[in-house]
Amino acid sequence: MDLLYFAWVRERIGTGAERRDPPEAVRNVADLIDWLATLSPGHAEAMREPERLRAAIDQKFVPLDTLLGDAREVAIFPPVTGG
Amino acid sequence: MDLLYFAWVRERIGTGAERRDPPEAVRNVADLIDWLATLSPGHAEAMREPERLRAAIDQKFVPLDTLLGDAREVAIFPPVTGG
Amino acid sequence: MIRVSIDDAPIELGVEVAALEERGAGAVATFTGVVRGDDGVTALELEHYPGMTEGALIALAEVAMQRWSLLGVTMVHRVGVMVPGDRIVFIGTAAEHRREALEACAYLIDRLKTDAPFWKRETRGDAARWVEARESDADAAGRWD
Amino acid sequence: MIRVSIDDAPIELGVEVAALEERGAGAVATFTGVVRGDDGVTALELEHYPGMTEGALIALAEVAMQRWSLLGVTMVHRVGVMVPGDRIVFIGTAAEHRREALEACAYLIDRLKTDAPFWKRETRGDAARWVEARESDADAAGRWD
Repeated sequence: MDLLYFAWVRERIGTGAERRDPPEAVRNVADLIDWLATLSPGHAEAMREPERLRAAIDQKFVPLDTLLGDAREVAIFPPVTGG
Repeated sequence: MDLLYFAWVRERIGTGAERRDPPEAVRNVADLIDWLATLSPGHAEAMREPERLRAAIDQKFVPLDTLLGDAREVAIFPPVTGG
Repeated sequence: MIRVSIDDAPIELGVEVAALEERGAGAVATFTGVVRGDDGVTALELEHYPGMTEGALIALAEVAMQRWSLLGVTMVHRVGVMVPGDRIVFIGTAAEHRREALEACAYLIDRLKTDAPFWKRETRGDAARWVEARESDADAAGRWD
Repeated sequence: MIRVSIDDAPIELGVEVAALEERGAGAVATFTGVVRGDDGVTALELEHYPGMTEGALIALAEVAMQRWSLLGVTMVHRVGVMVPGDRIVFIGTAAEHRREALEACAYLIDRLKTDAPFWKRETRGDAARWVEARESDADAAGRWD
Protein backbone atom coordinates (compact mmCIF):
# COMPACT_ATOMS: atom_id res chain seq x y z
CA MET A 1 0.00 0.00 0.00
CA ASP A 2 1.32 3.44 -0.93
CA LEU A 3 1.05 5.84 1.99
CA LEU A 4 1.20 9.61 1.56
CA TYR A 5 1.54 12.20 4.29
CA PHE A 6 1.02 15.95 4.10
CA ALA A 7 1.65 19.07 6.19
CA TRP A 8 2.59 18.40 9.82
CA VAL A 9 1.87 14.68 9.45
CA ARG A 10 4.59 14.56 6.82
CA GLU A 11 6.95 16.62 8.93
CA ARG A 12 6.53 14.50 12.05
CA ILE A 13 7.03 11.23 10.17
CA GLY A 14 9.98 12.67 8.28
CA THR A 15 8.81 11.55 4.84
CA GLY A 16 5.93 12.33 2.49
CA ALA A 17 5.58 8.85 1.00
CA GLU A 18 6.33 5.26 1.95
CA ARG A 19 5.23 1.76 1.00
CA ARG A 20 3.84 -0.37 3.85
CA ASP A 21 1.83 -3.56 4.06
CA PRO A 22 -0.39 -3.46 7.12
CA PRO A 23 -1.48 -6.77 8.72
CA GLU A 24 -4.90 -8.34 8.02
CA ALA A 25 -6.37 -6.96 11.25
CA VAL A 26 -6.09 -3.42 9.85
CA ARG A 27 -9.53 -3.05 8.28
CA ASN A 28 -10.33 0.64 8.10
CA VAL A 29 -8.47 3.95 8.09
CA ALA A 30 -8.73 4.34 11.86
CA ASP A 31 -7.09 0.91 12.29
CA LEU A 32 -4.37 1.98 9.87
CA ILE A 33 -3.68 5.11 11.90
CA ASP A 34 -3.37 3.06 15.10
CA TRP A 35 -1.03 0.61 13.41
CA LEU A 36 1.11 3.34 11.84
CA ALA A 37 1.55 4.85 15.31
CA THR A 38 3.53 1.73 16.32
CA LEU A 39 6.13 2.01 13.58
CA SER A 40 8.44 4.77 14.86
CA PRO A 41 8.51 7.66 17.35
CA GLY A 42 7.83 10.00 14.40
CA HIS A 43 4.84 7.97 13.29
CA ALA A 44 3.61 7.85 16.88
CA GLU A 45 3.82 11.61 17.16
CA ALA A 46 2.04 12.13 13.83
CA MET A 47 -0.80 9.69 14.65
CA ARG A 48 -1.18 10.73 18.30
CA GLU A 49 -4.52 12.55 17.85
CA PRO A 50 -6.65 10.73 15.25
CA GLU A 51 -9.45 13.28 15.70
CA ARG A 52 -7.12 15.84 14.12
CA LEU A 53 -6.48 13.61 11.09
CA ARG A 54 -8.26 13.28 7.77
CA ALA A 55 -7.74 10.75 5.00
CA ALA A 56 -8.14 10.02 1.32
CA ILE A 57 -8.28 6.59 -0.30
CA ASP A 58 -7.19 6.51 -3.92
CA GLN A 59 -7.49 10.30 -4.02
CA LYS A 60 -11.01 10.61 -2.61
CA PHE A 61 -11.68 12.09 0.82
CA VAL A 62 -13.12 9.44 3.15
CA PRO A 63 -14.24 9.26 6.79
CA LEU A 64 -11.82 7.42 9.10
CA ASP A 65 -14.19 4.46 9.51
CA THR A 66 -13.98 3.69 5.78
CA LEU A 67 -12.80 0.14 5.01
CA LEU A 68 -9.48 0.01 3.21
CA GLY A 69 -10.69 -2.73 0.84
CA ASP A 70 -8.18 -2.98 -2.00
CA ALA A 71 -6.94 0.57 -1.59
CA ARG A 72 -3.71 1.23 -3.46
CA GLU A 73 -2.98 4.75 -2.16
CA VAL A 74 -3.94 6.03 1.27
CA ALA A 75 -3.14 9.60 2.33
CA ILE A 76 -3.20 10.86 5.93
CA PHE A 77 -3.19 14.60 6.66
CA PRO A 78 -4.62 17.39 8.79
CA PRO A 79 -7.85 19.15 7.80
CA VAL A 80 -7.29 21.07 4.58
CA THR A 81 -6.63 24.85 4.67
CA GLY A 82 -6.41 26.00 1.05
CA GLY A 83 -7.92 29.00 -0.65
CA MET B 1 -37.29 75.42 -12.81
CA ASP B 2 -34.59 73.45 -14.67
CA LEU B 3 -36.06 70.42 -16.37
CA LEU B 4 -33.94 67.51 -17.54
CA TYR B 5 -35.03 64.61 -19.75
CA PHE B 6 -33.26 61.34 -20.44
CA ALA B 7 -33.47 58.37 -22.82
CA TRP B 8 -36.70 58.19 -24.86
CA VAL B 9 -38.23 61.07 -22.89
CA ARG B 10 -35.41 63.27 -24.14
CA GLU B 11 -35.75 61.94 -27.68
CA ARG B 12 -39.52 62.52 -27.87
CA ILE B 13 -39.26 66.04 -26.49
CA GLY B 14 -36.33 66.83 -28.72
CA THR B 15 -34.13 68.34 -26.01
CA GLY B 16 -32.41 67.10 -22.85
CA ALA B 17 -32.82 70.30 -20.85
CA GLU B 18 -35.09 73.33 -20.72
CA ARG B 19 -36.15 76.03 -18.29
CA ARG B 20 -39.88 76.24 -17.52
CA ASP B 21 -41.97 77.89 -14.89
CA PRO B 22 -45.07 75.81 -14.20
CA PRO B 23 -48.20 77.53 -12.84
CA GLU B 24 -49.10 77.49 -9.13
CA ALA B 25 -51.56 74.61 -9.60
CA VAL B 26 -48.67 72.27 -10.42
CA ARG B 27 -47.94 70.90 -6.93
CA ASN B 28 -46.26 67.54 -7.35
CA VAL B 29 -44.31 65.63 -10.00
CA ALA B 30 -47.44 63.99 -11.42
CA ASP B 31 -49.01 67.43 -11.88
CA LEU B 32 -45.84 68.58 -13.60
CA ILE B 33 -45.98 65.63 -16.02
CA ASP B 34 -49.60 66.46 -16.89
CA TRP B 35 -48.75 70.11 -17.44
CA LEU B 36 -45.65 69.33 -19.54
CA ALA B 37 -47.87 67.18 -21.79
CA THR B 38 -49.71 70.34 -22.87
CA LEU B 39 -46.64 72.16 -24.11
CA SER B 40 -45.98 70.55 -27.50
CA PRO B 41 -46.74 67.37 -29.47
CA GLY B 42 -43.30 66.06 -28.46
CA HIS B 43 -43.96 66.75 -24.80
CA ALA B 44 -47.37 65.12 -25.13
CA GLU B 45 -45.82 61.99 -26.64
CA ALA B 46 -43.13 61.82 -23.95
CA MET B 47 -45.58 62.29 -21.06
CA ARG B 48 -48.32 60.07 -22.51
CA GLU B 49 -47.87 57.18 -20.04
CA PRO B 50 -46.97 58.55 -16.59
CA GLU B 51 -46.81 55.00 -15.19
CA ARG B 52 -43.73 54.46 -17.37
CA LEU B 53 -42.01 57.58 -16.03
CA ARG B 54 -39.72 58.11 -13.08
CA ALA B 55 -38.36 61.33 -11.59
CA ALA B 56 -35.63 62.94 -9.55
CA ILE B 57 -35.85 66.24 -7.68
CA ASP B 58 -32.54 67.97 -7.16
CA GLN B 59 -30.76 64.73 -8.10
CA LYS B 60 -32.62 62.40 -5.71
CA PHE B 61 -35.06 59.77 -6.99
CA VAL B 62 -38.60 60.55 -5.81
CA PRO B 63 -42.08 59.02 -6.24
CA LEU B 64 -44.35 60.89 -8.64
CA ASP B 65 -46.58 62.14 -5.82
CA THR B 66 -43.70 64.08 -4.26
CA LEU B 67 -44.39 67.81 -3.84
CA LEU B 68 -42.16 70.02 -5.94
CA GLY B 69 -41.67 72.50 -3.10
CA ASP B 70 -38.78 74.77 -4.02
CA ALA B 71 -37.20 72.26 -6.40
CA ARG B 72 -34.55 73.80 -8.62
CA GLU B 73 -33.90 70.81 -10.90
CA VAL B 74 -36.47 68.17 -11.86
CA ALA B 75 -35.57 65.26 -14.10
CA ILE B 76 -38.09 63.02 -15.90
CA PHE B 77 -37.00 59.70 -17.41
CA PRO B 78 -37.89 56.02 -17.92
CA PRO B 79 -36.95 53.41 -15.31
CA VAL B 80 -33.16 53.09 -15.13
CA THR B 81 -31.36 50.25 -16.94
CA GLY B 82 -27.68 50.55 -16.07
CA GLY B 83 -25.16 47.92 -15.07
CA MET C 1 -11.13 53.74 -0.05
CA ILE C 2 -13.97 54.44 -2.43
CA ARG C 3 -13.33 54.91 -6.13
CA VAL C 4 -16.20 55.81 -8.43
CA SER C 5 -15.78 56.56 -12.11
CA ILE C 6 -18.13 57.25 -15.02
CA ASP C 7 -16.16 57.40 -18.21
CA ASP C 8 -16.48 56.79 -21.93
CA ALA C 9 -13.04 55.18 -22.05
CA PRO C 10 -12.68 51.38 -21.87
CA ILE C 11 -12.58 49.95 -18.33
CA GLU C 12 -9.05 48.91 -17.38
CA LEU C 13 -9.75 45.86 -15.27
CA GLY C 14 -6.14 45.10 -14.36
CA VAL C 15 -5.57 48.61 -13.05
CA GLU C 16 -8.79 48.55 -11.01
CA VAL C 17 -8.04 45.18 -9.42
CA ALA C 18 -4.46 46.16 -8.62
CA ALA C 19 -5.68 49.24 -6.75
CA LEU C 20 -8.04 47.07 -4.69
CA GLU C 21 -5.35 44.51 -3.92
CA GLU C 22 -3.12 47.29 -2.65
CA ARG C 23 -5.60 47.87 0.18
CA GLY C 24 -3.92 44.96 1.98
CA ALA C 25 -7.12 42.94 1.96
CA GLY C 26 -7.13 39.16 2.03
CA ALA C 27 -10.15 38.97 -0.24
CA VAL C 28 -11.03 40.79 -3.45
CA ALA C 29 -14.30 40.12 -5.29
CA THR C 30 -15.22 41.58 -8.64
CA PHE C 31 -18.16 41.67 -11.01
CA THR C 32 -17.80 42.70 -14.64
CA GLY C 33 -20.70 43.25 -16.99
CA VAL C 34 -19.85 42.71 -20.64
CA VAL C 35 -21.82 43.68 -23.76
CA ARG C 36 -23.25 40.50 -25.26
CA GLY C 37 -23.63 40.11 -29.00
CA ASP C 38 -25.46 36.80 -28.98
CA ASP C 39 -28.90 38.21 -29.77
CA GLY C 40 -27.84 40.34 -32.69
CA VAL C 41 -26.83 43.48 -30.78
CA THR C 42 -24.24 45.39 -32.79
CA ALA C 43 -23.87 48.38 -30.46
CA LEU C 44 -24.93 49.45 -26.97
CA GLU C 45 -25.16 53.08 -25.92
CA LEU C 46 -25.20 54.17 -22.30
CA GLU C 47 -26.71 57.50 -21.30
CA HIS C 48 -26.55 58.84 -17.75
CA TYR C 49 -27.49 61.81 -15.60
CA PRO C 50 -24.29 63.79 -15.13
CA GLY C 51 -24.18 65.33 -11.70
CA MET C 52 -26.46 62.77 -10.12
CA THR C 53 -24.77 59.53 -11.21
CA GLU C 54 -21.54 59.94 -9.33
CA GLY C 55 -23.35 60.83 -6.11
CA ALA C 56 -25.65 57.82 -6.47
CA LEU C 57 -22.70 55.45 -6.84
CA ILE C 58 -20.79 57.01 -3.96
CA ALA C 59 -23.88 56.67 -1.75
CA LEU C 60 -24.11 52.96 -2.59
CA ALA C 61 -20.40 52.45 -1.95
CA GLU C 62 -20.64 54.18 1.43
CA VAL C 63 -23.50 51.93 2.54
CA ALA C 64 -21.55 48.83 1.47
CA MET C 65 -18.30 50.00 3.14
CA GLN C 66 -20.10 50.26 6.45
CA ARG C 67 -22.43 47.25 6.19
CA TRP C 68 -19.58 44.83 5.35
CA SER C 69 -16.58 46.59 6.95
CA LEU C 70 -14.85 46.83 3.60
CA LEU C 71 -11.33 48.08 2.99
CA GLY C 72 -12.14 49.25 -0.53
CA VAL C 73 -14.91 49.65 -3.07
CA THR C 74 -14.49 50.44 -6.76
CA MET C 75 -17.43 51.16 -9.07
CA VAL C 76 -16.68 52.00 -12.69
CA HIS C 77 -19.42 52.46 -15.26
CA ARG C 78 -18.74 53.09 -18.88
CA VAL C 79 -20.96 55.47 -20.85
CA GLY C 80 -21.27 56.26 -24.55
CA VAL C 81 -21.15 53.76 -27.40
CA MET C 82 -19.89 50.20 -26.86
CA VAL C 83 -19.71 47.05 -28.95
CA PRO C 84 -20.08 43.37 -27.97
CA GLY C 85 -17.18 42.25 -25.79
CA ASP C 86 -16.71 45.69 -24.20
CA ARG C 87 -16.96 46.00 -20.41
CA ILE C 88 -20.00 48.05 -19.34
CA VAL C 89 -19.50 48.00 -15.60
CA PHE C 90 -16.90 46.89 -13.06
CA ILE C 91 -17.58 46.42 -9.37
CA GLY C 92 -14.75 45.51 -7.02
CA THR C 93 -14.65 45.02 -3.27
CA ALA C 94 -11.78 44.39 -0.87
CA ALA C 95 -12.26 42.94 2.60
CA GLU C 96 -10.40 40.93 5.18
CA HIS C 97 -12.51 37.85 4.51
CA ARG C 98 -14.23 36.42 1.47
CA ARG C 99 -17.81 36.51 2.75
CA GLU C 100 -17.81 40.29 3.13
CA ALA C 101 -16.16 40.91 -0.22
CA LEU C 102 -18.50 38.56 -2.13
CA GLU C 103 -21.72 39.73 -0.51
CA ALA C 104 -20.89 43.40 -0.89
CA CYS C 105 -20.02 42.88 -4.56
CA ALA C 106 -23.41 41.23 -5.21
CA TYR C 107 -25.16 44.01 -3.28
CA LEU C 108 -23.48 46.75 -5.25
CA ILE C 109 -24.33 45.43 -8.70
CA ASP C 110 -27.90 44.62 -7.64
CA ARG C 111 -28.39 48.13 -6.30
CA LEU C 112 -26.60 49.87 -9.13
CA LYS C 113 -29.19 48.35 -11.48
CA THR C 114 -32.04 50.14 -9.70
CA ASP C 115 -30.46 53.08 -7.87
CA ALA C 116 -28.21 54.76 -10.42
CA PRO C 117 -29.45 56.88 -13.36
CA PHE C 118 -28.20 55.03 -16.44
CA TRP C 119 -30.17 54.12 -19.56
CA LYS C 120 -29.21 51.59 -22.23
CA ARG C 121 -30.04 51.74 -25.91
CA GLU C 122 -29.37 48.66 -28.03
CA THR C 123 -28.70 48.80 -31.75
CA ARG C 124 -29.31 45.79 -33.97
CA GLY C 125 -28.25 46.69 -37.49
CA ASP C 126 -30.39 49.75 -38.38
CA ALA C 127 -32.83 49.43 -35.49
CA ALA C 128 -32.24 51.01 -32.07
CA ARG C 129 -34.41 50.56 -29.00
CA TRP C 130 -34.23 51.64 -25.37
CA VAL C 131 -33.86 48.65 -23.06
CA GLU C 132 -36.85 48.10 -20.75
CA ALA C 133 -36.25 47.81 -17.02
CA ARG C 134 -36.78 44.27 -15.73
CA GLU C 135 -38.89 43.39 -12.74
CA SER C 136 -36.30 40.80 -11.73
CA ASP C 137 -33.85 43.65 -11.15
CA ALA C 138 -36.21 45.31 -8.69
CA ASP C 139 -36.63 41.96 -6.92
CA ALA C 140 -32.87 41.43 -6.76
CA ALA C 141 -32.33 44.89 -5.31
CA GLY C 142 -35.14 44.39 -2.81
CA ARG C 143 -33.61 41.31 -1.22
CA TRP C 144 -30.97 43.54 0.42
CA ASP C 145 -33.50 45.68 2.30
CA MET D 1 -15.00 25.78 -20.56
CA ILE D 2 -13.28 24.64 -17.39
CA ARG D 3 -9.76 25.76 -16.62
CA VAL D 4 -7.99 24.44 -13.52
CA SER D 5 -4.39 25.20 -12.68
CA ILE D 6 -2.11 24.51 -9.73
CA ASP D 7 1.15 26.30 -10.21
CA ASP D 8 4.00 27.87 -8.26
CA ALA D 9 4.13 30.82 -10.64
CA PRO D 10 2.30 34.07 -9.80
CA ILE D 11 -1.37 34.16 -10.82
CA GLU D 12 -1.88 36.33 -13.92
CA LEU D 13 -5.25 37.83 -13.16
CA GLY D 14 -5.58 39.84 -16.37
CA VAL D 15 -4.96 36.77 -18.51
CA GLU D 16 -7.45 34.69 -16.55
CA VAL D 17 -10.20 37.30 -16.72
CA ALA D 18 -9.65 37.88 -20.44
CA ALA D 19 -10.11 34.16 -21.13
CA LEU D 20 -13.41 34.20 -19.21
CA GLU D 21 -14.62 37.32 -21.00
CA GLU D 22 -13.96 35.62 -24.33
CA ARG D 23 -16.68 33.09 -23.50
CA GLY D 24 -19.18 35.69 -24.72
CA ALA D 25 -20.83 35.89 -21.32
CA GLY D 26 -22.61 39.00 -20.11
CA ALA D 27 -21.42 38.51 -16.55
CA VAL D 28 -18.03 37.63 -15.10
CA ALA D 29 -17.49 37.28 -11.35
CA THR D 30 -14.14 36.72 -9.69
CA PHE D 31 -12.72 36.07 -6.27
CA THR D 32 -9.05 36.56 -5.49
CA GLY D 33 -7.42 35.51 -2.23
CA VAL D 34 -4.35 37.55 -1.34
CA VAL D 35 -1.65 36.86 1.28
CA ARG D 36 -2.15 39.30 4.13
CA GLY D 37 0.79 40.67 6.04
CA ASP D 38 -1.12 42.58 8.67
CA ASP D 39 -0.61 40.08 11.48
CA GLY D 40 3.14 39.73 11.05
CA VAL D 41 3.17 36.98 8.43
CA THR D 42 6.35 37.24 6.37
CA ALA D 43 5.80 34.18 4.17
CA LEU D 44 3.06 31.69 3.36
CA GLU D 45 3.77 28.23 1.99
CA LEU D 46 1.14 26.16 0.22
CA GLU D 47 1.47 22.39 0.06
CA HIS D 48 -0.93 20.22 -1.91
CA TYR D 49 -1.60 16.62 -2.92
CA PRO D 50 -0.39 16.31 -6.49
CA GLY D 51 -2.60 13.98 -8.46
CA MET D 52 -5.63 14.54 -6.28
CA THR D 53 -5.82 18.34 -6.26
CA GLU D 54 -6.53 18.88 -9.91
CA GLY D 55 -9.28 16.26 -9.93
CA ALA D 56 -10.88 17.80 -6.84
CA LEU D 57 -10.99 21.24 -8.47
CA ILE D 58 -12.33 19.89 -11.76
CA ALA D 59 -15.07 18.04 -9.87
CA LEU D 60 -16.10 21.28 -8.14
CA ALA D 61 -16.05 23.20 -11.41
CA GLU D 62 -18.22 20.57 -13.10
CA VAL D 63 -20.84 20.75 -10.37
CA ALA D 64 -20.91 24.56 -10.62
CA MET D 65 -21.09 24.55 -14.44
CA GLN D 66 -24.23 22.43 -14.29
CA ARG D 67 -25.89 23.94 -11.22
CA TRP D 68 -25.65 27.51 -12.54
CA SER D 69 -25.54 26.92 -16.33
CA LEU D 70 -22.16 28.60 -16.56
CA LEU D 71 -20.29 29.39 -19.75
CA GLY D 72 -16.90 29.17 -18.05
CA VAL D 73 -15.14 28.39 -14.77
CA THR D 74 -11.52 29.13 -13.94
CA MET D 75 -9.86 27.94 -10.73
CA VAL D 76 -6.20 28.75 -10.21
CA HIS D 77 -4.40 27.95 -6.97
CA ARG D 78 -0.84 28.90 -6.33
CA VAL D 79 1.46 26.55 -4.40
CA GLY D 80 4.94 26.95 -2.94
CA VAL D 81 6.25 29.99 -1.12
CA MET D 82 4.45 33.35 -1.26
CA VAL D 83 4.82 36.72 0.43
CA PRO D 84 2.21 39.27 1.53
CA GLY D 85 0.48 40.81 -1.45
CA ASP D 86 0.79 37.66 -3.60
CA ARG D 87 -2.37 36.07 -4.96
CA ILE D 88 -3.05 32.63 -3.46
CA VAL D 89 -6.17 31.69 -5.34
CA PHE D 90 -8.27 32.98 -8.21
CA ILE D 91 -11.83 31.87 -8.95
CA GLY D 92 -13.63 33.17 -12.02
CA THR D 93 -17.04 32.39 -13.43
CA ALA D 94 -18.76 33.47 -16.64
CA ALA D 95 -22.51 33.32 -17.15
CA GLU D 96 -25.25 35.02 -19.13
CA HIS D 97 -26.54 36.83 -16.04
CA ARG D 98 -24.99 38.20 -12.90
CA ARG D 99 -26.85 36.05 -10.37
CA GLU D 100 -25.44 32.81 -11.74
CA ALA D 101 -21.89 34.14 -12.02
CA LEU D 102 -21.87 35.62 -8.50
CA GLU D 103 -23.44 32.64 -6.75
CA ALA D 104 -21.23 30.12 -8.50
CA CYS D 105 -18.14 32.14 -7.61
CA ALA D 106 -19.09 32.14 -3.92
CA TYR D 107 -19.88 28.42 -4.08
CA LEU D 108 -16.52 27.56 -5.62
CA ILE D 109 -14.37 29.40 -3.11
CA ASP D 110 -16.44 28.09 -0.18
CA ARG D 111 -16.11 24.52 -1.41
CA LEU D 112 -12.47 24.82 -2.40
CA LYS D 113 -11.73 25.65 1.24
CA THR D 114 -13.07 22.28 2.41
CA ASP D 115 -12.93 19.98 -0.62
CA ALA D 116 -9.46 20.45 -2.08
CA PRO D 117 -6.24 19.09 -0.55
CA PHE D 118 -4.17 22.18 0.21
CA TRP D 119 -2.36 23.05 3.42
CA LYS D 120 -1.00 26.44 4.47
CA ARG D 121 2.06 27.13 6.59
CA GLU D 122 2.61 30.66 7.85
CA THR D 123 6.02 32.04 8.69
CA ARG D 124 6.41 34.97 11.07
CA GLY D 125 10.08 35.85 11.25
CA ASP D 126 11.79 32.64 12.48
CA ALA D 127 8.59 30.83 13.52
CA ALA D 128 6.51 28.70 11.16
CA ARG D 129 3.17 27.10 11.94
CA TRP D 130 0.57 25.12 10.01
CA VAL D 131 -2.68 27.01 9.75
CA GLU D 132 -5.58 25.36 11.57
CA ALA D 133 -8.79 24.65 9.69
CA ARG D 134 -11.64 26.93 10.77
CA GLU D 135 -15.09 25.71 11.68
CA SER D 136 -16.59 28.71 9.88
CA ASP D 137 -15.22 27.28 6.62
CA ALA D 138 -17.11 24.02 7.15
CA ASP D 139 -20.25 26.04 7.90
CA ALA D 140 -19.79 28.14 4.76
CA ALA D 141 -19.32 25.06 2.60
CA GLY D 142 -22.34 23.37 4.18
CA ARG D 143 -24.75 26.11 3.25
CA TRP D 144 -24.56 24.95 -0.40
CA ASP D 145 -25.76 21.40 0.33
